[in-house]
Amino acid sequence: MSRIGVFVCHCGENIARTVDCAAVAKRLAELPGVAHSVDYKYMCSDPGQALIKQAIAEKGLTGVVVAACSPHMHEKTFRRAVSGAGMNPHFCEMANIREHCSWIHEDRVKATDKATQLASFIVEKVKRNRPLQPIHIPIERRALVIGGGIAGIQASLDIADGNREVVLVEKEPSIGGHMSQLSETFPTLDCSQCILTPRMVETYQHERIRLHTYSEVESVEGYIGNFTVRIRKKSRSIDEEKCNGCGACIQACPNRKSPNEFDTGLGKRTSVYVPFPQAVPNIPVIDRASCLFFRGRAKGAKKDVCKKCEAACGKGAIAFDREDRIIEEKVGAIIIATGYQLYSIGKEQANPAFKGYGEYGYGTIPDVIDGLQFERLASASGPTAGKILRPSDGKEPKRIVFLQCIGSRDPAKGIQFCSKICCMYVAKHTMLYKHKVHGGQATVFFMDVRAAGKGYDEFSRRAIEEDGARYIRGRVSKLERDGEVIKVYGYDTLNGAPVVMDADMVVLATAMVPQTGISTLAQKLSVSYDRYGFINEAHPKLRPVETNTAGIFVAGACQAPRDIPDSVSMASAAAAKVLGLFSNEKLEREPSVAVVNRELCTGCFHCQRVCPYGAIDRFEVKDRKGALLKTVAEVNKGICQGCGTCQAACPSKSVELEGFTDEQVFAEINALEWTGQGVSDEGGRR
Amino acid sequence: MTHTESKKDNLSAAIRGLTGENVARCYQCGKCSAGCPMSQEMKLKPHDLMRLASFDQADRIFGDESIWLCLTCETCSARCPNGCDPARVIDTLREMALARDPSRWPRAIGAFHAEFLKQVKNHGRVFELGLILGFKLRTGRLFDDALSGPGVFARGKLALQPHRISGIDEMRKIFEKCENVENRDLS
Amino acid sequence: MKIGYYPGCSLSSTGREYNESLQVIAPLLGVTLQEIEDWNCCGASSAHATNRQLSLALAARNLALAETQAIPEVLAPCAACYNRLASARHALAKDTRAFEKTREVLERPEFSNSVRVKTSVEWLRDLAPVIQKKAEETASRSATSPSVKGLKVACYYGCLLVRPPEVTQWPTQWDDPEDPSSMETVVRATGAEPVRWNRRLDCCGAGFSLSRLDSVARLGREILQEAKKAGAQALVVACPLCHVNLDFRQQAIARKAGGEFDLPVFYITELVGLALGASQAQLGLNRHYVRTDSVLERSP
Amino acid sequence: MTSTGFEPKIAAFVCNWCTYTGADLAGTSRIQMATNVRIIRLPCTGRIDPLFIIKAFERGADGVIVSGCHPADCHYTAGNYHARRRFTLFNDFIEFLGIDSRRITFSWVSASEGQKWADIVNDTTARVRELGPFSGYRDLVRSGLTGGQDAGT
Repeated sequence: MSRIGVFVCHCGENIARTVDCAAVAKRLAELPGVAHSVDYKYMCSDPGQALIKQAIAEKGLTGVVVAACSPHMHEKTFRRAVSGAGMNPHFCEMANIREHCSWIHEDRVKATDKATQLASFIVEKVKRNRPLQPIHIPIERRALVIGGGIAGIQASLDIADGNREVVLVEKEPSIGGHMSQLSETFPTLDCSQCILTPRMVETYQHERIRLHTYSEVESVEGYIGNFTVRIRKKSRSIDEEKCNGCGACIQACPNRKSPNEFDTGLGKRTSVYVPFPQAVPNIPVIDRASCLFFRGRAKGAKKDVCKKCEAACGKGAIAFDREDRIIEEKVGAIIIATGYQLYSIGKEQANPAFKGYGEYGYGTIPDVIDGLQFERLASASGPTAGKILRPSDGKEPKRIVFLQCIGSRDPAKGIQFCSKICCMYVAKHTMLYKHKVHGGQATVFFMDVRAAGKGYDEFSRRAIEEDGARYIRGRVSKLERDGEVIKVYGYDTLNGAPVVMDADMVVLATAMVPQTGISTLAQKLSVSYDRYGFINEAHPKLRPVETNTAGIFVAGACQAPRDIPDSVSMASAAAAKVLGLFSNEKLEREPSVAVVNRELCTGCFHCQRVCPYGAIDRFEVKDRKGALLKTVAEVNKGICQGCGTCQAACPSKSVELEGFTDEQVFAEINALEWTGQGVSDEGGRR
Repeated sequence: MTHTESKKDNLSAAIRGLTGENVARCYQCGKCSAGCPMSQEMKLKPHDLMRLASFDQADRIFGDESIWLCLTCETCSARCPNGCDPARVIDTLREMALARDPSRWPRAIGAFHAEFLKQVKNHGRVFELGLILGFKLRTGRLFDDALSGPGVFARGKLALQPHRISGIDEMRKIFEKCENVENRDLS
Repeated sequence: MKIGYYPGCSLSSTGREYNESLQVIAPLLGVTLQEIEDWNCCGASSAHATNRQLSLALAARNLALAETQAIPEVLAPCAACYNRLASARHALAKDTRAFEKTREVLERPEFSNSVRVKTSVEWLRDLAPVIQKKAEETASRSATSPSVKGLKVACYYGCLLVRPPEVTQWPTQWDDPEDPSSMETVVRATGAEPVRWNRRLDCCGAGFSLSRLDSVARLGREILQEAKKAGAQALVVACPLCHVNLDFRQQAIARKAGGEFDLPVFYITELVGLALGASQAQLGLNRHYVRTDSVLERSP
Repeated sequence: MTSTGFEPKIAAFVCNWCTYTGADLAGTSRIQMATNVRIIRLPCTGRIDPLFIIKAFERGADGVIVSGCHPADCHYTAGNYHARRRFTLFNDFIEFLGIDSRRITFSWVSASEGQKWADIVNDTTARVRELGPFSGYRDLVRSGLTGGQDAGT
């Protein structure tokens, strides 16, 4: 027989004003199994909690119901209290008679009836509660960071400096990401390479960072604290152990016509190459698509072609036959930091919802470039050694036009969001241009200048006031190639007149969109993403670097358009979250998870199909001799989040969610019948 | 510019009711006016019309001839980044303007439309010679264009007799029903 | 192969040669044109500018006639007619209220809006392989007749063929509304050479052909100048209104601009007809204001 | 049937993360509403077994509210989708059992929609009051559909 204690809180006047708390306590005392029922002014206060502890000891209570505020408010408080009195905390539950009763009703009689009944539900439930023990999961205290741009680098260094191991995976041959391509950065105009390179080297040399470049995540299994990650190490066709980065192979390579990806196609590179001189690690990679040897082999040439690199290498590091390798790493937390790519105005689109700009020539006009290409032109290490020159004829553009919001804020092209960084980098570009091309005129077509950030607005104003950039408010209807010049058809909405101007070069501030393949990766990690492919954070304000899957975090521009300071902040925040998780040896989880009754389970695996977390495994029931009797469902307690969908779906009622069993819920429903009315005030207390 | 409140002309709501177009969606980027072939001749450019419509400035729109200068080439609507359809809005504004006061129709353009529709109503098809003559009579522009030159006839370009379709009664009925303002739910 | 045919008013007067050339090439391409009986004017360009319900009803009557005459697909060679019929079809499909209202106005409750509308450009584009084959045969047969081979032409789509994309590219996209290529495909099939130029999609102002001559002259001039600059010997159009503006008014436009263009303006059907060996007279080229024979003789 | 003075009893099955919190918000915002609704808290609408609803009617409820997170907002990613699919099927079944489907309200109330919760409570109460008391549950018991689910003390 249950011995339940009921504690009705007045919450000062908050409940007592509309609910007759003493009457509620009195009526509930009448319920079978209620051994003690009292009311008190502030149950959550120290004396209130002491009252509960005392009653548990003195009355030998088996369960506690606190009729007070929302459980979201004080469930933890009261569970801690009963725990202090030696009771399993899961024998304590709350009835919400404040938010769901006293605050929303004025009729004292009706409110008192309702409060009584709400509490009676919980009494019936608590009678059927079971003692639950917190679940402890061991934590593999190493982290995986996906993406070696500035966000991934920062997160890796922070975690490694916090004394935990990091596995950093980067799909390109070098870490550094987009930041390494930039010339100078806003709003300080400091050189991007100068501040980034030391961090890249530090990452490479850190004893607790395991760097896998030219590698991709193949698959992820497991759950918070216990992920198993398979990583594909793509073949560089170079023996990484033997290579000392001397560059002799690059000197020897005769094929110098491949477009240089790092220079956004503006320059050329050899078939064996390092993406840029400061690459980390400084180990070349052979591009098999353009390499003469591999092309010869693909065509079925009888004799090996070229192989000049092999002859030039003093270390014997050229390894044409090396294949991709798959390695496995065990980690306890994952940070996604895969960054962004730029929207292209061409006909071919990564995302079928994106449209491209036919009115700007779909990318076929040679001197219409994007912002990253301009960065490469402006960069001292770029294809023009920092001179702003036209790709078509190498001439210096005397009239340059920048168009903002290309792709961004353009639902007709498939993107509604603001890319956030373009206003700032366009302002920077006009300054760089002015500093490099004296007597040149920069014109910017914009819709709004969004320069919120420390020193940002001052910076963008400087472009106009000091460096003479002309800002025209209006979008451009079309770009036309007219001989050597580009005709720009725009409109000045502030002046109320059409603007048609000739430009020598046009730079498009194209939108920031997630990397191709992000949705595949997100599916491997079972984290959600929005319609553009940006990774969803768990809560837009309060949990900005967590994803909805425990143990997986997000940093940088793969979550939304971000500039460098934002990406670095997010990365450090995610690293702090990971280090927080790793400060425990074991992970404690709420025990409200599903359990399978193996006797009843018929092995239909309906639960497996509906489980949003993939928490249902197959378990083989065997007899003593090891012969298979049947295969049943088993819940992985590390993964289960306690939604109960499996239970509602189970046809044989053999899976139960602890804390919300059928027995408990039906008991609550049954209590609907009991009105609690008509009990005389003289009714005694048991 | 000052916007005088004119609550009784809830223009934006009327446009939305008739076309489903939400003129408030226009974020005034001016791309429509940048590409509009007539924008340099219009006092109120397409984006101005969208702006004024969203502020219910009926008097300023209908007091100007700009809406009549639209050629309905649809460049604005095809390139609007935010999914507005200025061409459709302008068509609707013209229709509203006529419903309010047919005399506001600019003379030449109005004469053309009126004569054109008269042709269709009377014959079922446009009799171009009749259209030209009718237009010229309405505007008094008897001699200012060479479309009446002998070359036109020599080349057999203009039929001398109108063709009347057999379903002409049906046509007239269609016109009567559509010209009935109540039938067009124009506010 | 059979296709419904909606000539539209202009094709019996100012655009006669468009109709004539179409009637010549259709049988050569193995196509029978079935004219919609008792069709009426589509209402362009006045109805939609003044009375939307009227514009829907006028266009819809033709679509309804096609339905009752068991015509599933209609060729509307005039770009303005095409645009009106396609707009109405799109509006009636997307707006149930307008659909019901229009059926009521037409007093044709059986009308189901099921007819598809095609431009002559789309129609010929789909026939391009046939055109090319026949053109090559013709060329090998008679080396003497005027040929369009190598003729440099500027394909002028104008505004209404591809715009607005929601209407013209519905229910299926037949061409890219900002960078179309169908006309060029047809031109290449005839043996002529399309030039790259910048005014393919701009409006010529034909809607103001009678009422605002200065506007029309300005817009026409820009088109003619650009075509000339790009090295075109002739323009190709698929719209009788564009033709009037660019052919008939060319001299007047040139006079205002203080120069001479001398750019013949072909209907796309005429170009195909020439490639298929039809005579200039058959195709109605004698009705043009800017003489066409000079460029035809000039082309090798 | 006369419904003068009839105060319907309505059971509400709500998810812990959206609607329960939304109802909390209605409380903290002091939005007044009908006193007829009794909330039963569950982790997710995905946990709601259609039998809960039938049981509630059997035990004297005159109406039922089922409410969870908006589509795509589920705390558990997809629980509410399963619930929605389940209740689409269930809706056909309920009329078959002789329960007027107007007695059941399915809705989405997020944690920020206190007013919406109050509206649902008031609308459902008014509607069920109009429909009068539900007396058909004894027939249900007799049909045997809910027998054996009685989870007594």
